[in-house]
Amino acid sequence: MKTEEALSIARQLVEEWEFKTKTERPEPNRLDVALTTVDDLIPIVVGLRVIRLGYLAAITGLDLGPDEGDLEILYHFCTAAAVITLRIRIPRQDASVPSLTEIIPSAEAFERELSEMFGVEVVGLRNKMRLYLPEDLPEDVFPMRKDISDQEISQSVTLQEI
Amino acid sequence: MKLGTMLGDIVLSLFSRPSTELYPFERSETPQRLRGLLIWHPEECIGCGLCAKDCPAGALDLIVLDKEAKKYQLRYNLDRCTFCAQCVYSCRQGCLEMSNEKWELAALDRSAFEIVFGHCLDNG
Amino acid sequence: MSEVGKRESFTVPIGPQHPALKEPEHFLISVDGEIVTDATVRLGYAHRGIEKAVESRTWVQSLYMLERICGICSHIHAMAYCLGVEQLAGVEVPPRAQAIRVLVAELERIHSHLLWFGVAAHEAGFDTLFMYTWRDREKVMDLLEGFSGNRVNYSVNVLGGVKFDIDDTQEIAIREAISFLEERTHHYLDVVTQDAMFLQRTRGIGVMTRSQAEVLGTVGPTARASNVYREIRVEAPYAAYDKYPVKIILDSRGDLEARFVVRLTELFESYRVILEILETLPDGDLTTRIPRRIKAGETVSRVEAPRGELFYFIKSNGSDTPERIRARTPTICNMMSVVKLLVGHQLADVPMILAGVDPCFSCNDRMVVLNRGRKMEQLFTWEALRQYGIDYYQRHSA
Amino acid sequence: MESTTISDILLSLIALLIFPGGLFLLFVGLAYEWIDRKLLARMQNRVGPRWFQPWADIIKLLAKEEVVPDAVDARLFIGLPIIALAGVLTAAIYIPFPGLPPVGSFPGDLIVTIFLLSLLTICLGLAGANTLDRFSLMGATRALTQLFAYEAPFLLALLGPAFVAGSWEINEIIGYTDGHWLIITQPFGFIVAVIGLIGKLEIPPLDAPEAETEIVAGALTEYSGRGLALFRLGKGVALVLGLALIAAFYLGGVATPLLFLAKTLALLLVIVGIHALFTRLRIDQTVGLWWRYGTLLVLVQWLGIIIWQGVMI
Repeated sequence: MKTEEALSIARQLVEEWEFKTKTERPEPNRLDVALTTVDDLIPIVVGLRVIRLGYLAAITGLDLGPDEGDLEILYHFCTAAAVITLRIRIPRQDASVPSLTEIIPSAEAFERELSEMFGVEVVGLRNKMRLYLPEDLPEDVFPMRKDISDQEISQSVTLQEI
Repeated sequence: MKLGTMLGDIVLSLFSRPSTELYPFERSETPQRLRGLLIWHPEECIGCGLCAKDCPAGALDLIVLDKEAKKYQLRYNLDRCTFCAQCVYSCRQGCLEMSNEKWELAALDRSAFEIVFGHCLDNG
Repeated sequence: MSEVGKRESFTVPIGPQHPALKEPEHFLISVDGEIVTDATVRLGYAHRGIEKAVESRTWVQSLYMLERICGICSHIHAMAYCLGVEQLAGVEVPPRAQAIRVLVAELERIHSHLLWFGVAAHEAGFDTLFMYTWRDREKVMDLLEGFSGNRVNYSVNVLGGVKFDIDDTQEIAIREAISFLEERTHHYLDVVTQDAMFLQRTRGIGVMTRSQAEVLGTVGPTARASNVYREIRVEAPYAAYDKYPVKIILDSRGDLEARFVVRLTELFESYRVILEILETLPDGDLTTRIPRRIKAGETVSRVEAPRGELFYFIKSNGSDTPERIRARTPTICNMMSVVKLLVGHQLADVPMILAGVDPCFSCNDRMVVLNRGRKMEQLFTWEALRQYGIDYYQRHSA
Repeated sequence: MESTTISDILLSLIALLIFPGGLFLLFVGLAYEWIDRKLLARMQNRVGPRWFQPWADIIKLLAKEEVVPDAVDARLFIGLPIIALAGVLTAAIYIPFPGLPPVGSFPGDLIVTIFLLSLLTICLGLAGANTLDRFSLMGATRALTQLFAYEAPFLLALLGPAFVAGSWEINEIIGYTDGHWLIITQPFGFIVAVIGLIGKLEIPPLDAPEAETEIVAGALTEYSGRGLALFRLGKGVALVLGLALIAAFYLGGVATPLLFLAKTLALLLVIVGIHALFTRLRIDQTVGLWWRYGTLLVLVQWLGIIIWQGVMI
């Protein structure tokens, strides 16, 4: 499936089923689909999987800064040269997203990393084991958030007695 | 399905010189562009400090002794340097280069790693 | 082995320090006798927080930070980053620089595949093949050292182009090395597909069907060995790959032998592309000016690393430090798929299957599961284990 | 029995401890281990270790601290390496390894020697099973399974020449094989003996019990310092004795010490060649293959001898 064809099908899918979204083309080979509500995510992903459009290449977490107050999660689906990105904005406090592992098993690694780095609660993720961060980093420290500096992260690690 | 496909190699190398060498007793010569110890030619330096600014490892810092007489001093922390040659590329006056002879830079104490180029101490 | 009753099954910790694995990762393999019943992986031992550190460095400095994510494929990380930032800044890189970047990327693919091939042969216990492949790999390392001045982190890339140029002495050295390597690769391909003892350890082992590969999200040669049509250089050509097209190598068997064959055949592609570049190297300067502050915006840069698709998401806020850089390495995808693949195989095959995926780790982590007194399993973190060791010696030496 | 004078005791003491016995044997064992590693290196186009490397290893290991892990029977942990080395050293008494006739001999000492040689592997297996560490448990099970698979064919292969020579005493067998090159008349027996030796000593490609990339060092994972040194010495001595036994039986007996040395070195070259040429096989492959083909080969060999004997008499 060529790039242009993939992008047009994706745009069609999103607009036809009136998902509450806003699509735009920042670059020739990219289609950004901004979702306004979180519960649109699963239907769109199922829609993409049903027509076998692209594979989940990565999940990126963005912290838009303490003043902006939101986190943004990007789901990148790629096929040929096309990159379809689903964007969701969620509040910083008790941020949570549904897990895709039922539909796409390979999302487990990305979601585990997202939850430990940004503190996003991934609902329905079975294996909540930490992927990268060591045990002795406290639970409430999320390193990739903007409001914590490198020094604070290293100071937060305390030597646990065995 | 063959058995012992590496037989040719084995017999051949039994009677030929091994390709490994007994370093440090034997040494193969180093290529021309090898990035070893940093060398600074103070004459052309205009003290812009781009090299120190761009160094990813923070191994360089430039001290201006006095502006008009163009007297500067470059402090080079050898143990922090990753030999990426970004400083050589950033310096528009071309007064930095990396030697290809001095690459055995291990030392017993850390003081050997603080090299101060420039006027009061000529570099090692 | 249809023993009835509770067999003594225990967890064999492979890693994080283990002769089979050249880099730290930790597999918890539950074994029943010699058969693997369950496997999970714990990464993070070499996690240096590069994505966080990059946010407090300038665009130039973070290039060298990202280059050190992976020791074997440092050039491809730098190239992906540079292509992304140049796309953001809207800068046109001269064709000669793009061609040199592709040439060094292919040289890196050769040295990476030969390295993997040697290590996989060592996992199988075929040390002679390991010694010979790594001897031949030295030819490529010498080329890279001669060309850039460093064997591993060659740092050829710079924002807006490349630092080093190819002159005739380099060209002659490259041609000579390529002809030698081509002949050796034919020999290794023959060994991998003919040697009876080696085939005992690779044919029909760790089979992954095409649908399994897609569902588990494998990328790169491992996926292509299971007939998955996924190759960024072919589907989404970047840098100079549109002028020097590459043919995709597929294999339908999906077992370990197929993974060996796919990677070795890919070497022939690399040799062809390198010779083609040497013939028609466009002249022109090596770099173009690029502003220190990159325009605000986001971009995605995808490249084909030796182990599979490398995905870069770069966001800039207009200042001279990046806002967010997300580097998703190919090994994380392959690692998740191989862990699910281990179940049902023999423990003796585990290192081979793990090596078959060519795990290039600079990912991760530390956990020891000690089976104390065969009943209770206790979790030690790194500090706890070190502390335990210190106390033990004090108690015993006092 | 003539009176055993002091000089007899002294002589046998020297024979036991100094010349063909203890120290000299350990020295030759390490020398053969060095030749083995150097040959392998040269076959792999490498320079290889310097001449004193095995001695340096052993001295370093002896100097290192012996760590006895907690959940282990300490007496057994320390005792097993000693028994292993002692077993192998006593086997040396009956084997003409430096080209001289064996020091002692009694009817039926062939069986005792082969048992003493396999005592090393049994001690290795017990040492592995003695600890809690998973790797050594795996190593122990593999070592013992491989021992059973390779013990019987190796014994039968060595009994071939004994059968032809008409006695089970090594000294007499050597007398018989002096003229005859049994490798020609009993080729299968020779092949089975060589592969059996590789299996017994866990030399690659049959080194599944201590497969470095799977189970670290197999049964020896917990050993360090003196225990490891004794096991390494035992392996080296067993290599020498195994080579001497096969060379004496199949390659035309013990002519002169120099010629015998050449024969054992030629045999070592063959074994190192096999080591360099093949991939390590999984434990189930090595045991499975050997039970079928190895035993079959040696039985066919025996059939040949019986028929040949029957025809002759």
